[in-house]
Amino acid sequence: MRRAHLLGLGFMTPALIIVFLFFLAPVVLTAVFSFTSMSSGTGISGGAYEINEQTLRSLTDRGFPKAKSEKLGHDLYRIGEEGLGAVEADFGKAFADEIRAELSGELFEGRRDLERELKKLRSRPRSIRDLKKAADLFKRSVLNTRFESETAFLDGVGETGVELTADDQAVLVKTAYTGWSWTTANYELITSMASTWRAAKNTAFYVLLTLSFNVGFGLFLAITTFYLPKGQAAIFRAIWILPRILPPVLYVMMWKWLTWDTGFLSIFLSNFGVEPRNWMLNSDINAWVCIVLINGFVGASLGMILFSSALRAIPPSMLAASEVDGANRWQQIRHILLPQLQWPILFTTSYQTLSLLTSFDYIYLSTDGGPGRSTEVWALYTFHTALNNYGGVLQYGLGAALALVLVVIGIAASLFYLRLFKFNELVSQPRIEQ
Amino acid sequence: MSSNFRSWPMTLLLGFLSLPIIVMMVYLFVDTVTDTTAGSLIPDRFTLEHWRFLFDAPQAGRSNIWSVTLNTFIFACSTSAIVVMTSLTSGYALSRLNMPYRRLLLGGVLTLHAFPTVTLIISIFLMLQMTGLYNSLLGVILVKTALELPLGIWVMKGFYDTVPWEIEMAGLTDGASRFTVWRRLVLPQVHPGLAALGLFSFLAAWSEYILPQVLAPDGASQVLATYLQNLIKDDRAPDFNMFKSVGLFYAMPVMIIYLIFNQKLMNIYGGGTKG
Amino acid sequence: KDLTITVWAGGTNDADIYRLDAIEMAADILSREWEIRGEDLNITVDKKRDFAGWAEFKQAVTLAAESGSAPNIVVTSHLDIAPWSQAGLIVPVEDYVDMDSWPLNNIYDNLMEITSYNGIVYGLPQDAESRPFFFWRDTMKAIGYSDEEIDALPAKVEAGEYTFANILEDGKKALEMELVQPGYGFYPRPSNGPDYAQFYQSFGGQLQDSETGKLVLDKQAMTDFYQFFADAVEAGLTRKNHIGTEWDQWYAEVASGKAAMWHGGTWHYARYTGKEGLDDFFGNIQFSLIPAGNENGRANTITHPLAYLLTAQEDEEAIEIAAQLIKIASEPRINTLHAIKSAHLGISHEQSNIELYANDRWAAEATERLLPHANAQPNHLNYGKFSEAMFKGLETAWTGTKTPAEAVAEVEAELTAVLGDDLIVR
Amino acid sequence: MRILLDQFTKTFGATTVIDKMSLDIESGEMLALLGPSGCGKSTTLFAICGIHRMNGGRLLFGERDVTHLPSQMRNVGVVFQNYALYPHMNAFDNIAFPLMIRKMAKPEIERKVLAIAELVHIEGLLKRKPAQLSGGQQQRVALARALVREPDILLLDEPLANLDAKLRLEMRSEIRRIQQETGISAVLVTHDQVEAMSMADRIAIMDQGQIVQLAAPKDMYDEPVTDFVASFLGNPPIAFLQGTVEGKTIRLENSDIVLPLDAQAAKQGNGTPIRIGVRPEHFQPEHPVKISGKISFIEEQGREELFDVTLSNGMRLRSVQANGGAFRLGDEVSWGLAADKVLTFDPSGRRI
Amino acid sequence: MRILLDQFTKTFGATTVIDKMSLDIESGEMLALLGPSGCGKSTTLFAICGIHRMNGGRLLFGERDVTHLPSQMRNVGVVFQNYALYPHMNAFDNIAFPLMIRKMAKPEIERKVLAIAELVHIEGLLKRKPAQLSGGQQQRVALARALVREPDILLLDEPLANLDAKLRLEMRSEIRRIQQETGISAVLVTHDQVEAMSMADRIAIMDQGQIVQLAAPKDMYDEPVTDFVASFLGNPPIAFLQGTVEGKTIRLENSDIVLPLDAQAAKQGNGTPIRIGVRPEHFQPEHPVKISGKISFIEEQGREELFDVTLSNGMRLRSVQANGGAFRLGDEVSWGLAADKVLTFDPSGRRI
Ligand SMILES: Nc1ncnc2c1ncn2[C@@H]1O[C@H](COP(=O)(O)OP(=O)(O)OP(=O)(O)O)[C@@H](O)[C@H]1O
Ligand SMILES: Nc1ncnc2c1ncn2[C@@H]1O[C@H](COP(=O)(O)OP(=O)(O)OP(=O)(O)O)[C@@H](O)[C@H]1O
Ligand SMILES: [Mg+2]
Ligand SMILES: [Mg+2]
Repeated sequence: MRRAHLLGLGFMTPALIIVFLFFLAPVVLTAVFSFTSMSSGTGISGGAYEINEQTLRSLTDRGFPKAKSEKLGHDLYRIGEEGLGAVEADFGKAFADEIRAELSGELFEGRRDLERELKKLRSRPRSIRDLKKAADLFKRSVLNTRFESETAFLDGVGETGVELTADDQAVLVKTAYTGWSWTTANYELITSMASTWRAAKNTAFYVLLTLSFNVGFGLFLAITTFYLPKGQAAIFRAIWILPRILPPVLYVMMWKWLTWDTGFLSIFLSNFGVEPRNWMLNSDINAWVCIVLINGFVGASLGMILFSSALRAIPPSMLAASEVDGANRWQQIRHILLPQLQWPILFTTSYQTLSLLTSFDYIYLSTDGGPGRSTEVWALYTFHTALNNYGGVLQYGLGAALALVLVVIGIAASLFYLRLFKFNELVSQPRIEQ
Repeated sequence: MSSNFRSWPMTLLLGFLSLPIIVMMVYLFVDTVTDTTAGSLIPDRFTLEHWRFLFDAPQAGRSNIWSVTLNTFIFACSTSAIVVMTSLTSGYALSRLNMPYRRLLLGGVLTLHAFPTVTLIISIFLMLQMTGLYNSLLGVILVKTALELPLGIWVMKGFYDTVPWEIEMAGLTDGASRFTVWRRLVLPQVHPGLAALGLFSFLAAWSEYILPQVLAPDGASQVLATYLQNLIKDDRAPDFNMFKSVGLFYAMPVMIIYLIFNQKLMNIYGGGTKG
Repeated sequence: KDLTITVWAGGTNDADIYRLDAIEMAADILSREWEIRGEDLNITVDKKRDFAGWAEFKQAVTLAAESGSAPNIVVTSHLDIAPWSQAGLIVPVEDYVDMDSWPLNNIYDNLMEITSYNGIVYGLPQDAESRPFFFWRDTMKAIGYSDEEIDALPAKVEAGEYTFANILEDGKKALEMELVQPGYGFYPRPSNGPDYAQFYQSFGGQLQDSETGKLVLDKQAMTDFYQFFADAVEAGLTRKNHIGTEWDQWYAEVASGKAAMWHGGTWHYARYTGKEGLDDFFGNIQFSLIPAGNENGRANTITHPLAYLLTAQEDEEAIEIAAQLIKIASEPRINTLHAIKSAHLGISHEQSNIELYANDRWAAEATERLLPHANAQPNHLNYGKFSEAMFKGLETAWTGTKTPAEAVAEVEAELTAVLGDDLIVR
Repeated sequence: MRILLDQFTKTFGATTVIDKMSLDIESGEMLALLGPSGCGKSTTLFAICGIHRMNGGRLLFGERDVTHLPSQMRNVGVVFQNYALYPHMNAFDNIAFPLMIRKMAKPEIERKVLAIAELVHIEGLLKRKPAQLSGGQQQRVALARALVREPDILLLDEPLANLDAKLRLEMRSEIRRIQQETGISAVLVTHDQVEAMSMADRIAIMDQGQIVQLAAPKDMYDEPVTDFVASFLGNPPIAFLQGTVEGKTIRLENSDIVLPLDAQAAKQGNGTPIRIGVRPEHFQPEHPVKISGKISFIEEQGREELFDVTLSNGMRLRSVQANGGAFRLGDEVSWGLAADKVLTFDPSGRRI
Repeated sequence: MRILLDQFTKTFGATTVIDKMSLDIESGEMLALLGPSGCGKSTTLFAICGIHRMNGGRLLFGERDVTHLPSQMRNVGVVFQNYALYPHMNAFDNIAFPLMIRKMAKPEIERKVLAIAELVHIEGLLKRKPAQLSGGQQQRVALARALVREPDILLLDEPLANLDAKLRLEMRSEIRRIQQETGISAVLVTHDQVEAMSMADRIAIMDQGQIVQLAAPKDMYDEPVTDFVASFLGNPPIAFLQGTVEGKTIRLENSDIVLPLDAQAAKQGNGTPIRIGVRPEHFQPEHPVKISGKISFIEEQGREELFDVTLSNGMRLRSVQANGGAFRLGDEVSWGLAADKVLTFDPSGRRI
């Protein structure tokens, strides 16, 4: 390998590591997760095996023999030698002897009852926790016990004396497992749920509308400031770059201040007899207008920067030429400026399409999808599903599947744009051949 | 501009359209130091009490504004520094060096450039957890860096592309190695890009909300974005003017950067807009 | 011995600060106890409550627990017990404290029930509340109710004599007489919450099948429930786009009589009389159970207590001390501080013997009028999904996107898809 | 059409670039504006076509005062230095643009564009975009665009600056031919003296916003009014010798070399410092007034050779000879001046 | 030092730009590479200095094979077309850069830089940044930088392309002087024939990656091996006439005009189509072999005039005359050819 190769790869390494860790690996993980039933109920790292009331009911539903499940459902504590030996080892002979004397051979249904008996003993451990531990040593059932591994679980079940057929065992293990499992259900859900379709529709609507605003208004800003004297142009550009650089939280807060029913608009308009109202959330239409404006201003800033620099690159003599040729301002814009902006417009369009598809901060902070989910876009829907909802049940698996849809769309779109931008022409060969 | 067109109609129109932003900004300043009776737009007395939050001890269960500010600074500065340094080398490699898989890498950067990773946040959480960086500022910094990096690399590549090849060739024939050429001759030519990118990634990190909120909810690594948002969301919270004061405090560095480096910021795509 | 105990509380405002402070007080007591026993215990309580909302809080807890850095104690909805215990994020309280001892043995049994899952006590109730129905007295008077009739309303509601049909009727009257603006006849909560399960119950819906423990979708009840909202919108009582109204705005409006009828929570009392400046609560507002919807249902209210939960930790001793702390924090005196300050209801019998509590008219009346009829939402692994789906369905019917019947059909489809075996459709 | 610039003043902010300049261009004439970079040539052109507003003075086209008329209404055709073709339009559309702006009918436009395209010999290239055209072709498209709407006046701002030598030669004659055929008044801005001399009817030499001399090319070459003009015209450039008047002769500085002066110059008092300028073609072996020196530089230029001859006092004379074959670097030579062609200047640079 | 390119081949991807070209440059010689745009001049330079790797062939500096040596180790000084000065360093640092890279001691660097700065006359400008220097000054800084570390070889890639005519003239002699004083071998790439002829010891004319002719300037001008070379050199350019051999004469196409041929050309069989090339200085009123036509174009060039004479068959001849004063456009003239100087070419363009 040539020296420049090594230098090049060396130069790329930091970026490659970061991109690998926080982009590529997550993409792969997302793909994996999307085929699991992972949620905050199953945990991410894996589950345990446990039989409880809920499991017992499910077992019956799944055709597990009722007799056996009833047996498994008994929470039994028997004072026997085995337990006494353990108590003696852990808590001393005095306690063990006392238990032997008072309770030997007794059977308790549930730990609480045993605990109460133990509490009466004189040589009981002082800590309530130890008392409970001691009680546990007499446990002769598996109900409500968490086993970390399948074998431990089956051993435990075996000790209760419940005989299992292979079928029974399979059902039991499956039902008792609290962790996640592999499934394609997420994708079935996505296609079958009305809410995903609504999110998809919202997304299309949002992207289309905001994009048109971004590009249209960005163009408008770039062109108008282009015609203004230097000083004025600088001031307006400065004003319009603000939405992009102000922190979203603050920026959205200012919008809320503007649109809330006690906000600027309401107060201002009340002078003209308009009822105060929440201009942002008053209706779907208002919400959409706000969303589009909030995001649109931000996007227009970017458009303005890009378009302005493209306009600055137009040789002044070309403008002079068109004026000498008799073009008025509109004709100049139409025939000279706009055609020059073809590439920047295309670039902005593609870049913004993807950004709009996948980012949701501003919606999250402003309407959070409301009113009534009417502004909930796919990315936000994904976020809500996977990480952020009132019920607190975070469906990682479903969320991942939803995210993966976006990833796929994003990559497909990027590839399309790469072609559109004639990527091959962009990668010119280095002119130094070392 | 040319003498053939009048500019005042444009000025009027733009001025009118800019009103929302101007109004927001003006009131952002005014409201932090005044009180206004409900239902009125004209402040009726000057006060500094909305700024109490700077000095009062934080309420129980809330973070101290100064430590939050410090966190935000660390977050923004480190992100900016890492993004800039990484983009500086990667951008150069992609722009100028012969290396295997160059096309692939370049295409990859372009794809990522257009593809924010926010949607992958669950898996990112997992990566952080595996590396033990969840709930730490460092984790958020790295993730934010990864998010900003493609843009950074692309911008820097654009700037490198504008450096004349002849300068490098001259350097080589003058006896310098590729590395020396990069460090001594090429780097000084991409200053504008460096400044713009540094500022932009600083601002981006300074403003970031979702990542810290999800990836570092702990009070110890809270940043101003989450601090402010939590304040706003508190449904029995005090006055709006205090939010604005916190907001203004939060935006202060942004405004300062913006006032001083306005022109530099506009440079961000100076390296060429195609792609 | 030095120990840091971290407590996170969701959805907590300044008024609810005793959720955290109580732990600090408990820590003080506990270390004194140790001192007397001759041991040295120095507990630092690390309190955090600045979360943007419930969603963010739960997300933070879940992820932190996943990564092994969970706080020791979380104060959260009892509904989280099911999923979190299943995932092993939390441990049963009963494994660490003596449930027969003071003050635990004084806590209302039904609350204890609510913080249990699969028969195991996972958390200790932190507070209780209830979600009443409110009437604005002046408006009611203006449409023809006498003071006595208004005073008797709660009883009528309880007896099932005043139902949602009457609400529609009275709302329309108020509207016709222009006592309230359109959309302010009936002014419900603007976001999802347990409140909506109450309406479902009002129309005869049942949330969980007591036999099998499965969730229940009662299509008839659900349709009637949705229909009521569709009717309310139709009649102009309720705004079509009401959902998502800012809470600030909402509070200000109901506390100033802009709405004729609405529903809320017992803790609203603190807000109305506090920030919103409604000095004479009882003179202006009447409250009752949520009325019955029709003959199928009954008047009811839901209590949605928060609970102290213990998270799984490496350090057993830390869990144990945390358990001691929440136990001490459940002392009637300490809990009363929270109850009165935040206008919640008490958790134990003895609280009514504490002057602060007993002298508070609101606490006393609300406890008496509401708590006996209160039930809770089921601790079920998938109840969150059920609740979300139910509310989504309500939204579509409410906003007129779909008819109530269609909305219910969609809910049914979605719930069967998501819950499968765990659902009984009636 | 006649163009009259009367007391034209132009300022950019605080700096006055052109101060009360007057210029009168006759109908059908091609006038070349020649001058060093930054002297105000383009500024003058921009004022004539209305891109810049005038800060003072008047501009008349024929009898019409157009001082305050916007560009769009002046009917001036301009060919810009870099042609300023619209890169996104093909040649046809570029040429058609001024007509389209006037909302002329399609067939009419087509007819006119084809006619003008034929005139500048680009009939076959109309479908191409500017990027696909060579410099010379682009130049012709620009010319066609300027001519197509039959302007009253044609302005050319360094139209040949970007072309290589061969193409330049062709283009010169092409432009001149078209201008003469259409009989339009034209102003040609250039910094190339050969171009100015070969194309224009008259040349105006500008310096620092002022016209220094306005004359026909040959007159200007032979009779420059200042040393600035003399040094500006001629390739290889004129060589200057410094000296003082001694009777009817000039004694070169630091030397004994004495050269005869013409009558006019000889009128200066003895001891007056003066400069004489000798063009390379007037310093040849066969000329009468001999002067000796050493050949210090030889440059082969194909059909001719250029010699630098350094005199004993270090001054240099330049000579260009078609068949100088025999001379070598370092040779001592004694070549002659064509004394009657020598130009004399006073210390301020004015021609005597 | 002698430079030997042996069978040099260069391909870019699929296209072969230079195919097995050989070139031998003598020690101390300045060789000009002349050719149309895209013929491979820069490519050849880049191969010599090691910026491009060679796809075939060898490169020797003196006796040393440097084919695979990286740029950094070749010790070649290069002056690029746009000078490629380091814009962030002042002139001194620019010149000092190659020495600094070698970790030369500070005082030593200073001494060397000052010496070379003096050589190129920029002692006073060393503190300035490139942006504050004029084109000519930049050029000298670039030259100084290339020379300061005493390279074995100096490569100049169109070093004068960006300068205006006057400065160019000065710079030519300057570069030549320095090259001769330092006695370094140099390769000059240019597309300007005057530049090549005036500066170089020998000229190599390239076309499509091949060397067409390699000779001293005068020889090349007088004895071009192809019509391509003939047309490439000379300003105004040579004019070609098409015709067929008739005994010892050529009959021009579509006419009765018959001109004598030299012995060599006359050997071609009757009826063979050939072309003759006539340089403008060989078509003059006083030359013997008269040929008549009409003056179709006159261009005033200061000290000379250029005439186009169109013959009866439409072909054109060019003449340049110092004192052509009397002739007018449209005059019928009968001027003469210097028959012995006329060049004849076969149809493939080869010189006969
Ligand atoms: N917009 C402007 N603002 C300030 N000064 C200007 C402006 N345009 C031109 N100038 C100055 O006016 C003077 C004349 O400029 P102009 O372009 O007319 O020169 P020019 O003769 O065309 O030169 P060149 O041959 O270099 O094109 C120059 O000194 C230039 O710096
Ligand atoms: N990197 C490259 N990839 C492909 N083709 C190239 C590359 N560099 C040069 N060429 C081609 O090689 C040929 C020779 O190029 P070169 O730059 O040597 O020409 P040149 O003689 O210097 O021309 P000019 O006078 O225009 O500078 C040209 O046809 C050019 O298109
Ligand atoms: Mg100019
Ligand atoms: Mg080249």
